[in-house]
Amino acid sequence: MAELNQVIGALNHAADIIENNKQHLTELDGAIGDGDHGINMSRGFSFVKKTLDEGSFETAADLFKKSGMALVAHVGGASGPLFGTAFLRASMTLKDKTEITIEDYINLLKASIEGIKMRGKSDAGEKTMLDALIPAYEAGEQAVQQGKNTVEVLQAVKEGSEKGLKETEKLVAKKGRASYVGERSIGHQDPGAASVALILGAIADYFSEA
Amino acid sequence: MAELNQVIGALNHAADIIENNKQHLTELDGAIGDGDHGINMSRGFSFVKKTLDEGSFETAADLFKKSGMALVAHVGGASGPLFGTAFLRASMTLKDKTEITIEDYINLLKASIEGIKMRGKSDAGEKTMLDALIPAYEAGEQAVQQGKNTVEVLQAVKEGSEKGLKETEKLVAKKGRASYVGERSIGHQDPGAASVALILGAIADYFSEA
Amino acid sequence: MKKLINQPENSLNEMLLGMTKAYPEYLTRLENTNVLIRQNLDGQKVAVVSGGGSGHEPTHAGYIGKGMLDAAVAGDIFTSPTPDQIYEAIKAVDRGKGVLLVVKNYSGDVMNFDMAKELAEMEGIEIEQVIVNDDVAVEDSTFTAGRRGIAGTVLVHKIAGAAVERGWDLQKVKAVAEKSIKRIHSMGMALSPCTVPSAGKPNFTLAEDEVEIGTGIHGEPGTHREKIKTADELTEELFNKIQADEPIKSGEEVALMVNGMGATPLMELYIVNNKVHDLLKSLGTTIHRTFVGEYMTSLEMAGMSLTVLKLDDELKSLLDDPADTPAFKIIN
Amino acid sequence: MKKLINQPENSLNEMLLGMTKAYPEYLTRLENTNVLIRQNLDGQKVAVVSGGGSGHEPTHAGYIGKGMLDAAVAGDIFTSPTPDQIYEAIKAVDRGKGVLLVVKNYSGDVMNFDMAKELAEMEGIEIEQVIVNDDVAVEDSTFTAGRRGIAGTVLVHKIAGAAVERGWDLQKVKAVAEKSIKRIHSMGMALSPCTVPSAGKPNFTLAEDEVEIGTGIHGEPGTHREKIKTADELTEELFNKIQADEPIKSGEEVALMVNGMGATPLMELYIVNNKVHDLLKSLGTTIHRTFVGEYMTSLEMAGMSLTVLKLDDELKSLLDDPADTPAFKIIN
Ligand SMILES: Nc1ncnc2c1ncn2[C@@H]1O[C@H](COP(=O)(O)OP(=O)(O)O)[C@@H](O)[C@H]1O
Ligand SMILES: Nc1ncnc2c1ncn2[C@@H]1O[C@H](COP(=O)(O)OP(=O)(O)O)[C@@H](O)[C@H]1O
Ligand SMILES: [Mg+2]
Ligand SMILES: [Mg+2]
Ligand SMILES: [Mg+2]
Ligand SMILES: [Mg+2]
Repeated sequence: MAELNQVIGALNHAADIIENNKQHLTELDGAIGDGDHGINMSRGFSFVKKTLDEGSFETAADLFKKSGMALVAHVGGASGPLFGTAFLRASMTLKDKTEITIEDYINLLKASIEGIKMRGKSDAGEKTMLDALIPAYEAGEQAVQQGKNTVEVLQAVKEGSEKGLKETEKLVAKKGRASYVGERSIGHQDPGAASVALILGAIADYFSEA
Repeated sequence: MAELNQVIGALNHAADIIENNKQHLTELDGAIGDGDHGINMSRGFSFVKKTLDEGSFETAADLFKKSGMALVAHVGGASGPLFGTAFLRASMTLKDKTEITIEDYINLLKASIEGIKMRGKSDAGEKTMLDALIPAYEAGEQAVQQGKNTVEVLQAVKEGSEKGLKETEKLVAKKGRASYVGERSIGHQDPGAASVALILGAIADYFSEA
Repeated sequence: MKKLINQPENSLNEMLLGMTKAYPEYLTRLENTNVLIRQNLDGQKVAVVSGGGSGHEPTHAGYIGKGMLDAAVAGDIFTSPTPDQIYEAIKAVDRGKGVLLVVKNYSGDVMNFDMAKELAEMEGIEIEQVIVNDDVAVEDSTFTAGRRGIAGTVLVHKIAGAAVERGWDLQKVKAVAEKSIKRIHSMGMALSPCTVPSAGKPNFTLAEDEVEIGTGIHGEPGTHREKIKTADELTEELFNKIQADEPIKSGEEVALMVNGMGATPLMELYIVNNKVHDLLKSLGTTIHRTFVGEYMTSLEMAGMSLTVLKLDDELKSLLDDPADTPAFKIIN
Repeated sequence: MKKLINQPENSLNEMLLGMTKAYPEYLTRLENTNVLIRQNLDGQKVAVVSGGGSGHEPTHAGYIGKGMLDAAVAGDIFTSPTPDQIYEAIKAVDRGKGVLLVVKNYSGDVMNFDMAKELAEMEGIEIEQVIVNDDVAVEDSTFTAGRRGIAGTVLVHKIAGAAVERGWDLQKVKAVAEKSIKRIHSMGMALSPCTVPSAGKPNFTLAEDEVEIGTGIHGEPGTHREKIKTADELTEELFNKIQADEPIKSGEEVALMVNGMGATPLMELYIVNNKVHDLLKSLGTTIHRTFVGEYMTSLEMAGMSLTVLKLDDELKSLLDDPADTPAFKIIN
């Protein structure tokens, strides 16, 4: 699926998309949280870009680890340790690979989910980033099973995340700040889930345009 | 001109007029001061009413003294000691009189002016209550010289105060809080002068309607 | 948005510079971090470290000093600081006797402090953590993130810091901090929202006759909204919520905090204090100490929170111990 | 107008009740008055009495205690207290060694304190008065009421109170208070107005991009209005006005106060403090002590004032003397 420079390209593209959606993410967080999610993600991903720009990476694991550390150190808030942990867990699945296959990608999503669950003490259905990530993973996994090609699988992941994101509107938040507004969180999308959908969407778009 | 019960009636009427103009006085003070003049005067004159209601007075001096003490103790701000001193000085001119003539009234205005100048270290032309009180006194004094009758003199006093008040618009405040806004005080009437005009007007009206 | 700031992205740094310049006798900045640490760390004592998002000043760095905190880690406005920063703070103040982390119960704070704790433990630093969750506005349930930590946290700093000054060991300091947490209950409300500079506009809006009840300290909406009432009625409403959660009984002794959220005139806080005292007195409660002022704010939000700490002899005497920090002093 | 109050006409009384309930160890209320006096007046010392309109909290009663005030007389909001009240305060705290009145230069305050002074003198009480006029925004000229007294007054309380604790006599206390007044210069600005409860609406309005420069502490408009600038620029503008009035020279030592007007987040005050320190340092000045916080407020006005006190050895050591009041503590 991708060599290291393509992975870098895809992550850079994801960072740009996050930057372009900073305002939107912040507004989502404003409705049910404290209105900083876009700011946090944009700050964090600008450091990912910096890391990708300035670093040289031996392996995909190295690349994900350093990106994850940038997220941990610069996003802050709840999403920092969660996205950071997701990247670090992803890194652990990649070992000394210098190329990523579509199966690697699906595996890495699974590991990310486990990392987030552990760090966040959270699970599906609590109106968090997991509610975009889990359906994304499941859709991707299914597409692989069905023998779809890379671009199709990436597309399935993207659509899974977007569907999941849409579904978060119906959920009552049970984790994170949004849980404090209780029932009032219904009718709003979860900002962390929106970030997941943007990132996975950007990755899919990057490879389908390539 | 007036027996004690008429003096009481006139002061009560003045207190009512102040009460009715509370908002207006406060707005004048808001423009160039701290926006409490109407509140101060209404509070103070409500205690004058209480004093007039509950007290029994041997002499006009006693009546003015107790009213003045009520003003000193309840108006507060700059206008409290000034109107209070005015009443106390007025009281001193009346000694053991039980009736007030129009000449007494003019004398009492003069003594009030001196009291305010002493207490406020102020003079004509500084955009204060003096700028209504001095022309009022001068107009009354002139009317007496011209042999006008009581109602005419009271009317002259009233008109003098109103003319003086109008003229304060052109002045730069040099005393009181309004002096802090300097040139910006031009174009606004002085609230203390407005109170003077209301009080002297109420007294004139009381006796011309009687 | 009208604020006394320069570039929003420089506010945190400039604030920290402003604090170090104001209080050189109390605190100093750890180079290349957003960590302020106590000047002249004395003795072989346990260290107390707290921190969280900024915008709550004087929380946290205002409580650095004798009898309270040894270090405060500042995140961006309303954003938890990151593990690397917390880890630097821990390393800087550990004197071999271990470190107590006082964390407010927000997912972000808890996770970032957790990660820092893991880093410190890998370095062999003895470390414990207490999570403050005094806000009774939020349901406490295993199905939620649990209750938030709000203004009562300042009293936890005080208790833990006093225990440290007495030379207690880490486990004992942790135990008494946890005991105090169980006995602290708070509830807040807002008359107006606040604006995070980088967001540029408030997070929620209220009509001229509305108040928000059950707000936290990050400008987030509360549990519900209602028509404005008198100070006495609002105070009683917040107080009843605390009282329903953890009944205050006759004969008990408490410490009381009436905390302003940032824009509320002190005059109004005293009016509120007048009412809470009457309510507590009518329950037969003794008020041992009262704190009225801005202890944990939300930028320029108008509103207040009430905090009640049920005392026992130990907590009472720890609360009364001397403290000397920029924003909290107890003189004996 | 959204406020935590009950009936506007009860606010003053309820605030005073709230203060006495919060600080029973510091102060008590003189029956049937709006006067708070120090608990346990000790020794045969000179007494220091201050007061003025309310709405400036913690000024004045927050400074009652060891090393500052013996009594504070509270007028209605932004309205000078009346002579009878001031007279009661004087009588209550005079211990035969005389009383110093610290008065801010407002026509109302000056005249009401004058009348009270006359009443007290008639009773044979030895009494002196100092008039604080630190506000450089206002022209000082014999053709005006002169300069206003603003936040710098708190430092006069501190100096006079310390002199009293040292056992100085009335004339010496007065002399050092007057020396400090000559050396204190302040300048303020507002980002938003405030609303006196009984008036119900603000005294002036500002556009979203305007600030008011040279404001006093009663919600009155300032000397002029301008477009909002950065915190650094506004700070420099205020500082330059002070500096133009009374140049601060290299080698001089000063105390600095960055005072919040009521609604300004402490974060912003620290950002301002950062800049003032840089400006003072660039002049070669040493900053001996810095006070950042809400010392003299205007209800919920947003904005700040800067105060610079030029020290000499005597003032420095008086400033450093211990103080223990609800709102101002110096621990040695
Ligand atoms: N315990 C958790 N598990 C998973 N995701 C969480 C958890 N807590 C918060 N989140 C995610 O984090 C997002 C909020 O992130 P952000 O606004 O950056 O941090 P904060 O809430 O600290 O301000 C939420 O929308 C949610 O998706
Ligand atoms: N020194 C003075 N001499 C004469 N009148 C004065 C003086 N100072 C103030 N005044 C009057 O007092 C009025 C303001 O009174 P008020 O608003 O009640 O008090 P304050 O200014 O203390 O708020 C002014 O409009 C002016 O007429
Ligand atoms: Mg958020
Ligand atoms: Mg006025
Ligand atoms: Mg946040
Ligand atoms: Mg006034």
